[in-house]
Amino acid sequence: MDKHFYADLYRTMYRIRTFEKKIEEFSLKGEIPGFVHLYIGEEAIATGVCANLTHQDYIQSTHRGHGHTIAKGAQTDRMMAELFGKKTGYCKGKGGSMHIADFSVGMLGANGIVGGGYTLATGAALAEKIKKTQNVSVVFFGDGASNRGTFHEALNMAAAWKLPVVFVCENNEWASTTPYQTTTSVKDISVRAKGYDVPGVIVDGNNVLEVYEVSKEAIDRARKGQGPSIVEMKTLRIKGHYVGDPEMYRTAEEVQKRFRENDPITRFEATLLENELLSRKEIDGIIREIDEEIEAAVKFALESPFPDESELYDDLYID
Amino acid sequence: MDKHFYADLYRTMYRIRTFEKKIEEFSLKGEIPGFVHLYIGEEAIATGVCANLTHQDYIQSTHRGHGHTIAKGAQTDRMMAELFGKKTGYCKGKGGSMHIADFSVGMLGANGIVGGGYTLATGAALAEKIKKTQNVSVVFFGDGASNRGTFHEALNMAAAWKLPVVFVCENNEWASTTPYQTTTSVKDISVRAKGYDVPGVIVDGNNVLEVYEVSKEAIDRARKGQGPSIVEMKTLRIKGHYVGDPEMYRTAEEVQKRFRENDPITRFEATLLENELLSRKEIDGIIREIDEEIEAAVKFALESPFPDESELYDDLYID
Amino acid sequence: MREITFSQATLEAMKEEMQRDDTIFVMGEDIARQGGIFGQFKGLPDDFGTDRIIDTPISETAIIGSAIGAALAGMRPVADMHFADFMGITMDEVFNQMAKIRYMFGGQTKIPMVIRAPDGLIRSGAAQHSQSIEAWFNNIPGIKVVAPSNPSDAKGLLKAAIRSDDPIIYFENKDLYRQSGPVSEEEELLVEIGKAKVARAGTDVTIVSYSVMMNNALEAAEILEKEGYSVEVIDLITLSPFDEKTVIESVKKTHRLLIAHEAVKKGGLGGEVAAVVAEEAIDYLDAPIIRVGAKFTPVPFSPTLEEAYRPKTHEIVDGIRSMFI
Amino acid sequence: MREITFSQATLEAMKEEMQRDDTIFVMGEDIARQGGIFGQFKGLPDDFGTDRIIDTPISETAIIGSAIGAALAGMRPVADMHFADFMGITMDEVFNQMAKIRYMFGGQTKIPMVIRAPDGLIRSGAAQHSQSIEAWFNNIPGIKVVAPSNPSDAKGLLKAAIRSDDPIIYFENKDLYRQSGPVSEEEELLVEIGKAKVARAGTDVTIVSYSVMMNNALEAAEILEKEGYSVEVIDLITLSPFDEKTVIESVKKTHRLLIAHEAVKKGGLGGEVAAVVAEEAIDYLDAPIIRVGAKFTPVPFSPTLEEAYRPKTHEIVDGIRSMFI
Ligand SMILES: Cc1ncc(C[n+]2csc(CCOP(=O)(O)OP(=O)(O)O)c2C)c(N)n1
Ligand SMILES: Cc1ncc(C[n+]2csc(CCOP(=O)(O)OP(=O)(O)O)c2C)c(N)n1
Ligand SMILES: [Mg+2]
Ligand SMILES: [Mg+2]
Repeated sequence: MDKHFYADLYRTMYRIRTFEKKIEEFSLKGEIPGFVHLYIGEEAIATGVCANLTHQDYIQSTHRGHGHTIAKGAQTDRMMAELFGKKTGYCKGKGGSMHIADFSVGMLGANGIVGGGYTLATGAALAEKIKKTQNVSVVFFGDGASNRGTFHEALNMAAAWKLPVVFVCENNEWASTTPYQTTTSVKDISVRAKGYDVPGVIVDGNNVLEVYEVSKEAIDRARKGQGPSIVEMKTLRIKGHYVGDPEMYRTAEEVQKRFRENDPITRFEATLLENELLSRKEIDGIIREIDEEIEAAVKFALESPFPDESELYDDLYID
Repeated sequence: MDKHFYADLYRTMYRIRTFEKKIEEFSLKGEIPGFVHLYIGEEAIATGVCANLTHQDYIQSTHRGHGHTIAKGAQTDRMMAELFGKKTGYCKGKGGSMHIADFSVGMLGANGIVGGGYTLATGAALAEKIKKTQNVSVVFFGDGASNRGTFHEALNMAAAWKLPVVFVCENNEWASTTPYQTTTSVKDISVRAKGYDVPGVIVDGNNVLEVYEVSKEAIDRARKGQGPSIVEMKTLRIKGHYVGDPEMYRTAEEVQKRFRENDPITRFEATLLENELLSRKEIDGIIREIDEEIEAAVKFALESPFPDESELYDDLYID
Repeated sequence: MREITFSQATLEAMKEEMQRDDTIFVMGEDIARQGGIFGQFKGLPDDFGTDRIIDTPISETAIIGSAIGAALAGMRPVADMHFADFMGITMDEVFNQMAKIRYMFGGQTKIPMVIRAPDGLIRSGAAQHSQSIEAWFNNIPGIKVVAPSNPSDAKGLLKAAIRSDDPIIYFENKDLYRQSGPVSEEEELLVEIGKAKVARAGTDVTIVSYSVMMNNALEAAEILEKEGYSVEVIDLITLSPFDEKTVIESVKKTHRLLIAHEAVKKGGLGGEVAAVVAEEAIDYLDAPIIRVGAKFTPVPFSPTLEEAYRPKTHEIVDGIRSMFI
Repeated sequence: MREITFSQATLEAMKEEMQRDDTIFVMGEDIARQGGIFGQFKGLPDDFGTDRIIDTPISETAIIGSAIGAALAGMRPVADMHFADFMGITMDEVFNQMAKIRYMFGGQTKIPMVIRAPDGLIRSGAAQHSQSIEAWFNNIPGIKVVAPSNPSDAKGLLKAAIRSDDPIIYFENKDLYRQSGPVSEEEELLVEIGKAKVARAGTDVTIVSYSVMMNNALEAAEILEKEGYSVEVIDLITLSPFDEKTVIESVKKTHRLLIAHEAVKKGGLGGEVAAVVAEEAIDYLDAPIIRVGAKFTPVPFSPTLEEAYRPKTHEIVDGIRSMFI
């Protein structure tokens, strides 16, 4: 792996973090409308997984989808504009945080329906199989989402037909206010792989290199026509479920402590420096670059117009 | 086990077989309206499982539900009347074959929706848990039904909360025209138990004593508050999917051959005689008794009136 | 009379009924630890324990299906849907099981359960968290559908729904939760299911509405009153099967009808109300029937578009004015 | 012209379109080995292989969801629902994904897919295998809903649906499959989506109908013709959004309207048709609007009750007669 590889991983993670911090700030100020779910603390997952994908590959995302969208290659200015509800956003302001998508890079959409993405990703994989390409499709899902029936229907279909789709579980221990273990019959979501005769593996989801390596295996397997896998990323939801969540169901100290010890960006930075993969200067360069990019994205969003009422009926039907 | 136990098992299996043959006859003649799915060849399953249940326990059945209904203790005359669409039937003619039920014996209903019963059975089990009784609930389901999302949602909920419900899979190798292995990612449905951290066992579904013993363990476990299990009964669908199925997707000879070798009633009869558990005479007595019962049931059904048009709105709302 | 919020009113209803009858329990996502996204279950676990206030997995088919099964086993479950938008997931359980079990089994059993479904627009909730889908259920025999428009009815109607032996869908509008209003402290505050209410009497025109749109209907009536029109406003309360008699009687008196709801106009409940009147009382009508409802698009995210989508008071006012030209 | 059955007509449509465009594929339960429960897919695997005619697991959410996903990846999927009754299972995929994806993503993509849904009464199919549920979808923007009433339209409409870039639900009535009728052999037999057809011209009264109930409508028209009434019969063909213009123009001419469908009357599509006319053309009406539809109960099993439930030709005839008293 060369410098660019590491720099790209770092850049993506830091881009997500910086984007999310801005979103949090403007959301708390009430300038971003609607529900916003932040990806802070889980950046290594989207980054490491998507580093294995091209724009011809697909991802299906969740309600917590900004990180996936960025990692798949979307531009932060058009994303920011979308979140502000502006006409220049990816969805012309019709989608917002829970419905952001960039089809030009194979990002098939965030989804406000928890567990809504499994079957769609499976269908995209089916399409690629019928078309006989090597493209794959990845579906991100939470621990909570793993209890939706769509998980079962999609994974069984994908496994029975050996479709090129990878199921990436972001086990952040919480589903909204509910600790996943109180509603989920297994500790490791990945053991569910056994019920479909597919591989299921556990990954430290806060270690971007491990995420990259292990998801690479699953993705390569899919590309080779060997079917789906479950890759379970162990992580923790650092922020409230949504911006503004009073989080009365857990203690902030505990969460902050674990975050300090296990921030995926801090950890990666340490690895980079320790192993002399990137220099401090190089890292600072990236930080500067991204800070500027995100500032520009905010400016773009703020200066963009809201959609006009006359656009209401646009994009409803084609024919 | 005393004589009565064996006699009861034999009686139930033979009652189901005789009932089904009559149904087939009248259905082919066009005298029984609607879709009819026969349980011939699978009698050992309902019989062996329900021998562990009281009328305070519940079962949820399928589209192929006559056997379950009989095994749970319903009367064949009122069943027959229901299948003929008569007013004296269990459902006053409103339900028919796919919607037969006898709540007085804990038979909560056949179901025209494949996989529709899992969550209902789980709910009945939840109720018993809240009420702190020892009653259990059993859901029968096919190999084909095992791919419905409701399987996953119900079993996870039942396992997470240790509800007293047993999942009995009737793996008869076929889901309508489709061999289950072409659409199901695992050979043994029971391995799916691993994804919920519950026991999953395989049983020779054409051996009524084995069915009884193994389902007893699962049912006792549920009664003791230790949660759900999957019990997979291996069997074969002998008849067409429904009465009138041209069965163009498989060869009748192969099926008949396997049936001859593995008819659960013939096998049980041999066991009974070999081990001197019942005498030939005793068996013949049961046969005579049941033949008469079913003739009487047919007579009852034929002589009963159809519901009157004026009953259309009955039983829609209570308040 | 004391004033409490709509949300508190539903909370009181739950408490009183759960105290009265221990076969009642509630289940849904994030209701126990958090008390519901809108505070509508707050504190219930303290009174009734987590055996009766149950946080479920994200498994909507199991939530509704197991509520049905529990009802079959003698309980009176209340199932919370989190957002009405998620009811699509459970439609099979709702329309093929819950609605039909009693009927198709010939009355052998009953399904005394309530589905609570928070619906309607909420500031930029967007396409999947803002919908009003009540119209689907009008075509489904075997269910009753209700929707209160104020705190007092919210309480009385929820109590009545819980006591009913029929399966009931209780749509509660998300924007109404914070709204306050007088609610009697009388324990037997019950709103009759199946009966509409004349919320404001008038003689020149009838507005039929329900849920959050009642605010607009009453506001429109005020505005029109000042212009000299006497407006009768009917709150349907029960949406399916709805109280045809009260609507028809009103129209026979006023000779004019406007129906307003927040749901999409096309294919909405307004069509059914209009059709009943066009069948039963067309000769009494002195003007076209007018329907006011949301535009025929998914709910857009951006505030400007959401505002364009939303049905508004002035549409009611303009509609009625046009009837008198 | 040669006569073929409705079922064969759909088969021809599939064949011709699949030959023309290799991004089209079909999936559903029991369609490849068996050819569909009504023979509507018979022989297709011989022509197109089991890569394009796919037997699925009993996983309705995955069938519809993966069709949507495949559409996003550039295919034109046709998903068979086996029985329309099972669409409840997939409602979330249908209304929260299929209907909204193009709109909520700002037109970035399209969903050129067709859901084929066999509906309607079939001899004692009972509560869960007999339903007509089209009314639900009228309130859902982003989908188009069509339903042919004869073999020729079955073919032309299915071809048009497959070619459309919008997501379409194609309801095909189970009782119509065996019905024969003339079907042109012209390859470009296409029925325009969004447009109703005057199936029979008349001047005294308009019947609006669709799907299997068109048989009753035309039969009623014959009967009434003999009594001296000139009956115009409109076949909606597209049920959502339906062709309001053709309906309104007809009513403006005939001054009388009856709507007939096999679905439950209450909350049915007839309400929407009636409401549009009551809004747009009430002054032209010389009689109450009448709706004919099934009774407000789940579909009962027993033949006597099923017959009582079913809407009948004589109800149309009697309804129209009553308009002239
Ligand atoms: C079908 C559905 N049910 C419920 C919700 C409400 N909801 C939104 S996010 C969420 C928790 C999701 O938890 P998880 O899948 O673990 O993802 P995380 O938020 O932890 O990333 C819930 C219950 C929803 N949006 N969709
Ligand atoms: C939800 C649903 N999908 C499809 C069907 C149609 N259908 C009825 S029975 C059946 C096959 C069921 O197979 P299995 O579960 O193995 O039960 P078996 O018939 O073998 O007893 C199918 C596809 C249905 N009734 N319900
Ligand atoms: Mg989580
Ligand atoms: Mg089977």
